Amino acid sequence: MTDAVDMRVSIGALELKNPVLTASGTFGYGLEYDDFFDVAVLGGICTKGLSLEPRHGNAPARITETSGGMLNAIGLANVGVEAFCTDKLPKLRERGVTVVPNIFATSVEDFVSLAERLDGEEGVAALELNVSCPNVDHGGLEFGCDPVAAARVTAAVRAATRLPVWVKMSPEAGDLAGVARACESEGADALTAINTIRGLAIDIHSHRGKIANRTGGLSGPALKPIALRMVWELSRAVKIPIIGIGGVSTWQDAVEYLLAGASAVQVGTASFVDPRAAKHILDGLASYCSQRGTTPEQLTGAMI
Amino acid sequence: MTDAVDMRVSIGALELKNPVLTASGTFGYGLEYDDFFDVAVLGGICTKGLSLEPRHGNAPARITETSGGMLNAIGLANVGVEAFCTDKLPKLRERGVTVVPNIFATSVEDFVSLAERLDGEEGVAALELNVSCPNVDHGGLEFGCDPVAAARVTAAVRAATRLPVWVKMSPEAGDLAGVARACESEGADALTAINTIRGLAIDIHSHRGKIANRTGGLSGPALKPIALRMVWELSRAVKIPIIGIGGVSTWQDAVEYLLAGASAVQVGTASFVDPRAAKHILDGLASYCSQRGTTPEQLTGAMI
Amino acid sequence: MGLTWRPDRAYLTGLAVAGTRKPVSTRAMHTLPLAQRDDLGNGYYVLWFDSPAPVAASAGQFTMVRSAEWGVAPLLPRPMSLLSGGSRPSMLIKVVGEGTRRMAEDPMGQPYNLLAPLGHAWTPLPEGHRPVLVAGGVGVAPLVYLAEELSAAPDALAPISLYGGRTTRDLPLAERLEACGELAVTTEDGSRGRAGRVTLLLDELLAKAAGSGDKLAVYTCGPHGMMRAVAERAEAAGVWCRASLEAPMGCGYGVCLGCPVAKRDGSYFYTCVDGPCVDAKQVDWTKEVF
Amino acid sequence: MGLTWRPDRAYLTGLAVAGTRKPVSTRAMHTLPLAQRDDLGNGYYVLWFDSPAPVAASAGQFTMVRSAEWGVAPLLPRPMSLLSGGSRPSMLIKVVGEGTRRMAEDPMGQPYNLLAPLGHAWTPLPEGHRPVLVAGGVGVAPLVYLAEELSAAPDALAPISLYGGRTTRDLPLAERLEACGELAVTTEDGSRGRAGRVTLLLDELLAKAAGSGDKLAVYTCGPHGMMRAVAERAEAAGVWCRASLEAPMGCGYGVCLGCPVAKRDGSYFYTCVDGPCVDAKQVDWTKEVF
Ligand SMILES: Cc1cc2nc3c(=O)[nH]c(=O)nc-3n(C[C@H](O)[C@H](O)[C@H](O)COP(=O)(O)OP(=O)(O)OC[C@H]3O[C@@H](n4cnc5c(N)ncnc54)[C@H](O)[C@@H]3O)c2cc1C
Ligand SMILES: Cc1cc2nc3c(=O)[nH]c(=O)nc-3n(C[C@H](O)[C@H](O)[C@H](O)COP(=O)(O)OP(=O)(O)OC[C@H]3O[C@@H](n4cnc5c(N)ncnc54)[C@H](O)[C@@H]3O)c2cc1C
Ligand SMILES: Cc1cc2nc3c(=O)[nH]c(=O)nc-3n(C[C@H](O)[C@H](O)[C@H](O)COP(=O)(O)O)c2cc1C
Ligand SMILES: Cc1cc2nc3c(=O)[nH]c(=O)nc-3n(C[C@H](O)[C@H](O)[C@H](O)COP(=O)(O)O)c2cc1C
Ligand code: FES
Ligand code: FES
Repeated sequence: MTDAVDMRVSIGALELKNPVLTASGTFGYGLEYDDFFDVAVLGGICTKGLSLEPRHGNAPARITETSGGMLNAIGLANVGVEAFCTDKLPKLRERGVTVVPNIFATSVEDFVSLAERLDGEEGVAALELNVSCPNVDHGGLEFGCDPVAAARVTAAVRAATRLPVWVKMSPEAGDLAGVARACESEGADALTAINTIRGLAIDIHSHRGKIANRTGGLSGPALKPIALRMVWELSRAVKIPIIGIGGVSTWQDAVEYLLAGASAVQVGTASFVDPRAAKHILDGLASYCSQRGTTPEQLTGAMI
Repeated sequence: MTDAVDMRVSIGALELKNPVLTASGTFGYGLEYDDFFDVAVLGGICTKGLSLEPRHGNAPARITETSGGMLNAIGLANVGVEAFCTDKLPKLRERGVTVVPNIFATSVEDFVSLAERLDGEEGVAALELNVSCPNVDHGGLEFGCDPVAAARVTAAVRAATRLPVWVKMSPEAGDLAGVARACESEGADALTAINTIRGLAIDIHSHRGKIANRTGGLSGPALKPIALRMVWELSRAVKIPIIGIGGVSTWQDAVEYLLAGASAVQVGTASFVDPRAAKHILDGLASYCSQRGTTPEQLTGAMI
Repeated sequence: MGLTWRPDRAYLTGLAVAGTRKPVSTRAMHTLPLAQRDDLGNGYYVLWFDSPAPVAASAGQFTMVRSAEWGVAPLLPRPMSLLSGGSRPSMLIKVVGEGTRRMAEDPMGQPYNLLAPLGHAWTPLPEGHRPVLVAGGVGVAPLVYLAEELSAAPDALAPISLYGGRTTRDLPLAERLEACGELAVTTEDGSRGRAGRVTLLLDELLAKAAGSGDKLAVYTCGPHGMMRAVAERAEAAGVWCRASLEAPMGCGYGVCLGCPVAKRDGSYFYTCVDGPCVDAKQVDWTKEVF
Repeated sequence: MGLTWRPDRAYLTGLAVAGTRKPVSTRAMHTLPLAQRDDLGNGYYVLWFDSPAPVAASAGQFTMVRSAEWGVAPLLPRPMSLLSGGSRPSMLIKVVGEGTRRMAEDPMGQPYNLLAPLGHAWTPLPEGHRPVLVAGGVGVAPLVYLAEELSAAPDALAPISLYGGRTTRDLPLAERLEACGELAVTTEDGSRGRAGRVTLLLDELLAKAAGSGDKLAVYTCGPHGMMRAVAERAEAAGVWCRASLEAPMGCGYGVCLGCPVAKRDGSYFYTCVDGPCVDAKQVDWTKEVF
């Protein structure tokens, strides 16, 4: 089925095998799936958010379930960019995986250092700037919710790397279109949207937050309508491609995102429900395209 | 059970029988429930949003279901404030219902006229200003998302009525705390939070939006974690009482809202699932309070 | 199975005050175990419930139905026409999505919440009129109920039922219509009855009635396009016509305002409280429902 | 039913390379019909599945389990210790919320997705050590599996099981532990066995072993507080101890990072991939799990 249709999509100058990627923080480093499926068949994977130094992350509990979704406050636990380049990237390269490191820093300078470090590595397809993590004290929302700050990070990273730069939008920006245009004008190659929206859940027995950080980012199907609306708004606010994220769990969801204006999608929480989720979505999308005689690129923005 | 505990709560100078109200637009005019339960037992009801003139509302489809929630773009269909005062209010008065008209206008002047019209009526407990409707072209989000505009409406209505003024917050305000403080300083007696967040759903067969307006407001359990977080934030940003709204479907949800800092809650979409929902939530909350030997007022803000 | 039109039979009269709408009966939430499910093939099922407190319904009324066991998804109750009321309420469902899928699969005994009866029943048959029931697919349910009500009524005149489906497998409950009077069917693929659409039969019937001077009363329920065609033909022929509307519903009892259907006067019917059974002439059929 | 300690029986040796952890076996998503459900009372059930492809599990491993029929809520699969593997995988569940409620009520035959086997099994018994299984409530499952594995092993030495519950109704599967060796139980209300907590029995056993010079290997699974008490006593007595951790889990296979348990070195175990069975000494028991 997959072969019958041209599933390739262009994200700016970068061509992806197909429009189904996996979302940062929900797919580890892409090396955890050998028992489940060949990750190289995907359009790409976004790694867990990488920082310059390794991070242990927040104290537990870090996750809790909500109606049709979940909250997380992982706190960007990650192995650090060095260990990623040494231990993870070579194996991903070997497997032929399209790798998009998601990077996170608390200062513009550190974003630049991360970009420079990864720029030197073979097998990196693009960089995704996480300027929208809601679960850290610094470097999260203050970059992603403010057009000026977002533009500053984008411009600095743009200057520091020849790699395509994707900026991950925060749904909590009051002026989402403004942030998006600021990033576009500073040279972002694509926007990924959206990160989680902060939520809260309280244990009524203990009177404590269900996660230690109290607030955590909402992800999963519950989030989908909001994310889809934002992708639609963004696709009308900027000319660069949008990669849609938020509750994508079925191939039908992927089609909706394409119709709303996304050029590709990322599968997040659905991979927790079934590690093969991204593969199933890809297969379903391919057979839908083949049955309808269309391509993902033709679906993009085709909502009437 | 209900009698064993003092369920009364104060919303500023206004005392309510208990902290369980119903949310605007999800409970009609409160007269549709005679077959189901005695609405007078509730803390109060917020009416469907009233405008100066009757409104037919948006073209269909107006609603669609999403994962754990629903989107609506009713377009503020309502009988108009005159018909409300003539046909609905006398009956509500007769039944002993605590009535909070929810009012909506596209200009500050019209908000004032609505407030003046209702100020003259007996049996109105407070006014709820809907400056946060996402489903109309004018008068919705531009008031509720901008501190200056929200403050202007609040101040004008405050001056026009002796009734308590509740301002209904939009979750789409980038600076929620700023809007809240602006309303507080202009004399709002309470804040109700939150209205719906705009979402989108697309029919993948027809490629059209599932509702005619394309975007619609997300409500229901899916929204709860976000709304709860905002109530918590608001309760720390202002001193006036907060009335929590968003996905309240069980008494446990009501407890969560109180713990997060709400003084009362409004039950919305849950009334569609079961018209007796608000009553069930009230009963459950009362027996929880009685079992724990606590009162709603003691629960307010008790999250550790 | 050509249509036989028997002008010799007496017209049914006096079922109720002719032409006026029945008052809305007391609605209640009935929590009832799923008692029986008949599989009619092709995704059609009849669900039966045991109701200690009788559901005081009339044909044309509906229920909002869901099971608390569903948790938060599917969230909203689903509107379903009642196929019968009383102590054994039932409904005909067609599996189209998650809610109806669950109804088709939930185990016997699982408790369901039925808010019922809701909405306006069919307007009683006007005096001196012959009932003609025009059904499409799952829209047959309120018409079967009506046919059986008419059959049970004293001096009942058998209705003429015209029933269209895509294939022979899309004509659930046809035999129950047949048991109440005459039945003629169409299928788009010609697998049963006449090939084509049900309006084909209606056209013939209207033509005959025009010739004979017989007064018809058309009741219709089915897809919007079908009802539109039926309503237009009835109107053109000056024939009394009632339609049972369909719209997505949030609440079913008039508070969400989610179920408008455009009226000719520029305002809206709210399907749940102004309908579902309405005077077809008042509907603006040119507007899409949803 | 006082504890009988039989120092005359030979110690089990050679079950596997003593003290080293078994390699993680190949994990797969098994979609299996719910084949049988045993109601053990008080909200405890054993669920059985039929698996054409055997689940190559060892005691201590777990599965992430949910049914696709649940739709989007409950959303995440639930971690459950395997009670057995092979072609008839099973688990012991205690109803505490929506997910376990569904597991207790879903009809037989309903397909479930089991991602299994996951995580590290129990470290094999170190040479010359006597296995002591300390279980609390539903934590008994991986210990029953272990007890049965030990029983089935050649030259197996019967484990001593210490099992505590709130009441006699909170000791599911006690008889399966008993069938594998010695069992002593405690209940908080004294309704069965000794009144009090299970650590009472452990204290006695540790004291005896200290006197006799016998080497014990403690395996424990139960509520955090209980495991903490067990681990502290074992450490104080210089006794080998393994614990099976519990944490909320998103994925079960190491990608969400939602399941940390604090380690003494200041970093975290990720329960799903570093555990659930870990060296109790490495855990920072003073930190709350969740
Ligand atoms: C007054 C009334 C009476 C009805 N009587 C019957 C009946 O007797 N038997 C029966 O099978 N169905 C009946 N319906 C339609 C039934 O309500 C829908 O098929 C059902 O809600 C679909 O639910 P779902 O979860 O299976 O599908 P969803 O996943 O909700 O939707 C699946 C598809 O059905 C469409 N749909 C959703 N809601 C409705 C709706 N209210 N009406 C029509 N299409 C809808 C959606 O647009 C979508 O294409 C009636 C509807 C109304 C308003
Ligand atoms: C490795 C591992 C093995 C387990 N083995 C078993 C087993 O064999 N049998 C069994 O009955 N349970 C076991 N559990 C616990 C089981 O996963 C939870 O009881 C279950 O997820 C609750 O789901 P729910 O939807 O019923 O409740 P929810 O509504 O999700 O939660 C209800 C209550 O359970 C608590 N809870 C939620 N998730 C967990 C969790 N992962 N661990 C502990 N408490 C939780 C919540 O805080 C809440 O208080 C195990 C957990 C882990 C991590
Ligand atoms: C457990 C978890 C961890 C996440 N970590 C990151 C991260 O490190 N960097 C990032 O940009 N986004 C992170 N996200 C956000 C996701 O990439 C994605 O934007 C979000 O989950 C919405 O998609 P979904 O609904 O498909 O999960 C994380 C999400 C989850 C659930
Ligand atoms: C169908 C519908 C109509 C609504 N109409 C109004 C309205 O007229 N005025 C208003 O302030 N809020 C309106 N709301 C928002 C609700 O009052 C409430 O803020 C929102 O639904 C969140 O609560 P819930 O999740 O409990 O439904 C409406 C919501 C729904 C679902
Ligand atoms: S369905 Fe809610 S008003 Fe008709
Ligand atoms: S449960 Fe996801 S990392 Fe352990």
